[in-house]
Amino acid sequence: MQIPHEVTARPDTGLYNAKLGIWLFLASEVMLFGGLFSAYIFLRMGAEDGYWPHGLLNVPVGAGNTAILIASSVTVVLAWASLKMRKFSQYKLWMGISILCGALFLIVKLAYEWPQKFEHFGAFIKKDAIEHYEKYLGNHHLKEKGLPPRVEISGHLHEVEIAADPAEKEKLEVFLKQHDLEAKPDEHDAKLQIVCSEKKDKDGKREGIRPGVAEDLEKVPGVKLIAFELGLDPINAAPDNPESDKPHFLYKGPTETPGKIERKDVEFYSSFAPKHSSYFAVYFTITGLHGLHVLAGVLIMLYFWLPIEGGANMFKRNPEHLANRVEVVGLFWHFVDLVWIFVFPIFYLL
Amino acid sequence: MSTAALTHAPDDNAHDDHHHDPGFWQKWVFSTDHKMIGIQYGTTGLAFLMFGFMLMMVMRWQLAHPGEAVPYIGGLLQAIFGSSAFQPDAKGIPGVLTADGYNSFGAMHGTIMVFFGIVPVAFAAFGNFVVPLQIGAIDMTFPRINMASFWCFFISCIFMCVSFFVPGGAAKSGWTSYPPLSGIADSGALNHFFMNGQTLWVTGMVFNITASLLGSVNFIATIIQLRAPGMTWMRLPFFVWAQFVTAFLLLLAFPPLEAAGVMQLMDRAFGTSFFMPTGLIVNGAATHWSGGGSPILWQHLFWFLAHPEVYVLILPGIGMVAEIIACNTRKPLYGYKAMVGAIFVLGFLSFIVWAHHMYMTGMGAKVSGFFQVTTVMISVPSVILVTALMLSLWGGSIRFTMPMLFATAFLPMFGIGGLTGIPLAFNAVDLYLHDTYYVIGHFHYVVAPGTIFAIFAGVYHWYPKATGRMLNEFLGRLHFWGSLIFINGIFFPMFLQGMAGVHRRWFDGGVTYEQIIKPVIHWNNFMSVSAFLLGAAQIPFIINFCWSIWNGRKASDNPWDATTVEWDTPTPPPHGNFTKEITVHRGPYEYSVPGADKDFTPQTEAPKSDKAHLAAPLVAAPAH
Amino acid sequence: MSQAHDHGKEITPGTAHEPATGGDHPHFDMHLGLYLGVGGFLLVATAVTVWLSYVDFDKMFGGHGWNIIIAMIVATVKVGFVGAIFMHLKGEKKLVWQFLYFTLFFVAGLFLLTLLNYSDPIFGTSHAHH
Amino acid sequence: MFSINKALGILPNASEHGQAVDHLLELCHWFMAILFVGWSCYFLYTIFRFHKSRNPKASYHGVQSKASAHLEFTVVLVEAVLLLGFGLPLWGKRVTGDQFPAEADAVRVRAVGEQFAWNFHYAGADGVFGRVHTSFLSGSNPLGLDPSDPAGQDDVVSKNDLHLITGKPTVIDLTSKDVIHSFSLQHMRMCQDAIPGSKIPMWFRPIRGGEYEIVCAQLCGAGHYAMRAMMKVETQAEFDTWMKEQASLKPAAPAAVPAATEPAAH
Ligand code: HEA
Ligand code: HEA
Ligand code: CUA
Ligand SMILES: [Cu+2]
Repeated sequence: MQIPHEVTARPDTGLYNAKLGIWLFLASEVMLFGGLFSAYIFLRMGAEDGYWPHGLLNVPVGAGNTAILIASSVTVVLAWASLKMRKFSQYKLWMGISILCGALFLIVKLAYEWPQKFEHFGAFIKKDAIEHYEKYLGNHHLKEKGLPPRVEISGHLHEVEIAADPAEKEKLEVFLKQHDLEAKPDEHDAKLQIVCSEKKDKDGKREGIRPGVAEDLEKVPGVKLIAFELGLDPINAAPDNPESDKPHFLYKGPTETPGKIERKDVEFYSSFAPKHSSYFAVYFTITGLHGLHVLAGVLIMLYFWLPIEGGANMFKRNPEHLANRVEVVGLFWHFVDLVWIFVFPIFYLL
Repeated sequence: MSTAALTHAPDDNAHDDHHHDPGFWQKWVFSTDHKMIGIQYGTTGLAFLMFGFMLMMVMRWQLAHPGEAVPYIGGLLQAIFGSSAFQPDAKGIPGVLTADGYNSFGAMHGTIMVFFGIVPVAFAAFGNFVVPLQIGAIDMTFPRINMASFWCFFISCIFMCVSFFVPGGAAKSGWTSYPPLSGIADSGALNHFFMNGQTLWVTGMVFNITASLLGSVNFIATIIQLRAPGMTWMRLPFFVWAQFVTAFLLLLAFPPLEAAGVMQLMDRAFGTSFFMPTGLIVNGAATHWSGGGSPILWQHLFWFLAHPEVYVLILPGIGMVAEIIACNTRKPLYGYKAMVGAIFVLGFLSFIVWAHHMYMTGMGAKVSGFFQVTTVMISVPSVILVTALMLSLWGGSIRFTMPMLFATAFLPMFGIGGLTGIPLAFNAVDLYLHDTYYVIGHFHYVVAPGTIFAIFAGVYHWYPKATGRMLNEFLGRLHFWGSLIFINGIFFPMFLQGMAGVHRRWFDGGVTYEQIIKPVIHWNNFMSVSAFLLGAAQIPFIINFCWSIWNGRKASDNPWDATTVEWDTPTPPPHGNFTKEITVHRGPYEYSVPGADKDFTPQTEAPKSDKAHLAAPLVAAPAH
Repeated sequence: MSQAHDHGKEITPGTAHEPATGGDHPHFDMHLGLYLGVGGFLLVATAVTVWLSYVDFDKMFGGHGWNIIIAMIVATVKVGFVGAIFMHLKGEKKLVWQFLYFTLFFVAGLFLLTLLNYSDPIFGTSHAHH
Repeated sequence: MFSINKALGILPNASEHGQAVDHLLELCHWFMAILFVGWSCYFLYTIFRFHKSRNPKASYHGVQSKASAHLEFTVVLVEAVLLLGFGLPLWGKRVTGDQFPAEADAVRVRAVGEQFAWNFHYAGADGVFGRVHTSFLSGSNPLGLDPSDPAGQDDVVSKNDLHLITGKPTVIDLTSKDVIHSFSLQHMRMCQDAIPGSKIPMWFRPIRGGEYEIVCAQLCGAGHYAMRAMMKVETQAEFDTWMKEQASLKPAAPAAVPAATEPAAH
């Protein structure tokens, strides 16, 4: 039993089955990403001044990843064209490069870009406390220049100041131990206040506390967060510096300039995780879903590259069929590339 | 992922099928045969229809007897669903539905009926079983994707079923799952971050949507690529057209809800605030969301799917009814081409009416006006479809076989449901009727005595093809008259209650609202009794369905003397469907052709002479 | 274009069948340059996008959101090339284009109508988003 | 005259624009009834007349007349009239700015939904609403009125008890603390969602005094079914007395109660 039009086109449509299928599938993908992008627009338009961050992502890395995807798109077409010309070794080469590019893209994303975000700490300041933090926010300066105000202070979390109920101290100690944190009594009020910071590394440099730990700390019974101490991001370290009015081209990590924020002045704080703000929510959702597509593409291309039946070995039996399959996965791959072409400016540049 | 399946779909598996019979697993479970997948979808879907109905019967008991334990099975229910859904009454008798339990059952009734009952049966089951046969194809274009679709659906079923048994019970924010309610439901420290009703609901929906997408790609590709020689577009049976448009609705409307589902999953599992606005105060305490999201965004994305979805619920039904009417009036459909046009217009318009569910969210004058206009417009193609079906009866020689009984009853029932949609379309009027039982009555008339009747009609019509046996007529008639009478007994009073201001999702049947409920409270009991009797009327059907598989009267290959191609196969059709080359020579409904020797001329029958050929004006349309 | 040669005839199932594509070789060779050229163009366009994002167009033209509009125009041009050349939409079958037309129509609807929600609220409505 | 609305048991109307709404609904119902009855007669006749026992041989050509085209055209026409003649103008009147009552001659109320009650907030004698902020919320200060704001001192707050004045336009600003509720005044033919994070006004002019139930028309949790409030439409004099009463009943200052002691009503 053989389904018709698997390899050759049906005359009245001019398409073979899988090609028709992939275009239908891509139509639904357009609607899927369309839904996500319209959510992006909806949330961004609704965001108040200061709540939509700019320039937090690493532009050169993002641009590099864009280039990687574009290159892989070129190589996928070349792989297909090679098959059409029945040049098998060229096909293996181009397809191999495409796979590597896809994998590289994922590695950059998962091993570098995302983890960096999770280390970062940001706190939105309550409206009525914004004035107190003028030295980190520089809103007077921004107002003079006609720029939107800042409401967030960010950087690396170095210390958390807590007040602990002596009766529940045991639970706190267990928690600190579990998270490999050190507690030292605060000099002002040795009885209750504790300042905890993570152990220093070999070179004696302070690594900082993972922001998630601060959130968990708040859930420990009897513990109340008093303040955060950070190594500030460049914009908060020197808010009046005109350099900071615009996003930097090259990413600049947090400085060693210390900053202190009182918990009671904070509306919401977290690491730069999805829950941090609408921006990161959309950023992680779209890039995550896009990443899943890249992963799928890589796996399928690998399947057609490996010398197995249904994969590259098909060349001997029915090269046209293999070419069709590669064309189809190519279409998918270009679509993934195409989504990224929008993602890059939207999240990295604007 | 699905591209993987798309690209290495069919070819290789095909060869081995030739040589040996597939084993048990391959034949019955991991089958790639469209007929088996259709049957799998059908039985799962029917089971869910029954389950959804049972949930509703429990709810109807509560509406009629608020605070009283469910008789006979109360203890059992409490043992099964746990103490979040059922509590003992004052005297300690177990089995009183709680408010949370009621909301949970209501949300799951809606979800199950729509996404796990009607769509799997009307679209996936009948579509899978009938469409390839009707267009003369040996299978779907992508048989393995077809199988993947079913198993993806099956996974979603598991999520939904499991969700009843996690602490806190199944999702309880309505089938619409509006945030922030759905965001705060079952969340927080006391609940598992994943194993809670609402999260399982969203996850299940994501799988369900994926299954539908895989299915719809397959349907469209099959109808475009695998029509038999001579099966031109205008020779397609109307059912195939209905499935074609439905598949497009699913393909393009579902992804935005998938996006929304992913976002809600993010909100629930990773604490994002896509749909959570700033500054929520729940039970007097501030919440732990960053805020900045919009609950309205969910509504837009949800209804962008859910309006086209309601046509997904009805179009396959209309398609089946059209087939059955043509066959049992023994004459061609009236206005076949106009119907095809209308169904396309309907599909198209259904994408731009969604906000008529959101008139009271505070949309602006222009937006609201726009949706009001499109909503009124969409009734026009519906009227064309109904009119064509009604006029098709004229001049027929109507045989009231079982399928025909249900198909004829479908017409006025759908009429009532559709007509009551008209006042809702006008936004000023909808502000009065919104969320009342008038709306509940409106859509149940369309889906219950509408689509469910169409499904029943379809089951009676194609059961012989699938099993080789006829269903019993006597039990069938019992089923029909019971269903027709009692279903109206449930749903007609809803309009009276709705006009009187009774609102939906009232767990106590409205007794809190003394003023509003007083004149209409007596209906509660009447409707509930009707619901139980409707349940009883399904028993003959269930018996009939199961008993006839082995004991029914043997069916011939073409028991209804029908013209369409599916009847040109052996009964039941073998793997590969046809035993001969199929070529189509004429339109789908060549019944009672003047001068022909019998009152039906199958599509595949070669023209005997030029004269017979000329006498088939419906074939006139050239290939597309 | 690639299917131009096999009108009508079906491949017999399972046989190793080599359609007569031999004549097409130069045809594909010709395209190699094109593919590389487009790839190069896309890389340059990426650099341009980055550069444009550091130019303050709002100051230049007055108004609001110019940078977004310009970046989207550049992205659309890039996507156009990917679609036309890599996905060979240029010269693609009518059917594929039909799918695309109405898909794009519906996404556009999805975008516009959610946007309208902000541009046209009932008087006096306010959304406190933070 | 016979009215289908009445036969179906519609609630009495108590607002000015409600008359137009009812009129439109009545027209719709007539249109639907005529279509349904007409089709039903045809339908019953057809299935009787063309039963196979009475008509053993079907006609291949069936209906030949153009009746269906005329019928469909009529339906379109009637719908167009309903839409252009009634629906759109009515809606236009409801939502264009120039119809919106001037602040001076309207009763202004803020309504804040919460699980599961409605809080109403009147500006009091000075006509200025006091400042509200979530940080002041407590069981006894369900609106979060700022105790230090002088404008708020004379404000009147009531729970589930809305008072309006016959004949005077009313503007209600709706919002919610927790989830979406919907403020449905069936007798006023009005319904508007209360959405957390948004403030949305609705307006109407009550024309008939009486006591009416207010329904929450959006699923909002386990207590949704019991989120009932009452609306009293009364004379100016009655209204003033009620206001005075409320003002005198008020505890000295909401701030006297420490914040967040008791949770909001459950
Ligand atoms: C299959 C399902 C289905 C179908 C086909 C329809 C069809 C229509 N629906 Fe319905 N609708 C729902 C399912 C459906 N709906 C559901 C599920 C909801 C509620 C969701 C929720 O809130 O939970 C809903 C809610 C709903 C609302 C929102 C109400 C509210 O929440 O306030 C509105 C408002 O405009 C509306 C309008 C319409 C209109 C104008 C049609 C039109 O398409 C109807 C056109 C049809 C006709 C005009 C009939 C033609 C018939 C004749 C001409 C006569 C025939 C007579 C005889 C045979 C005797 N529907
Ligand atoms: C397709 C959709 C569908 C269908 C078919 C039904 C069918 C029915 N519904 Fe439901 N309903 C909804 C969709 C549907 N409903 C939705 C979306 C809601 C809103 C939920 C919400 O508030 O969020 C709702 C809400 C709803 C309410 C309002 C609850 C409330 O707001 O408080 C009520 C009240 O009576 C109700 C009743 C019924 C009844 C009595 C049926 C009966 O017609 C059921 C009849 C069923 C059958 C006749 C099935 C028979 C089949 C078998 C027995 C199978 C046999 C099996 C084998 C042979 C294997 N439904
Ligand atoms: Cu509040 Cu329902
Ligand atoms: Cu709708």
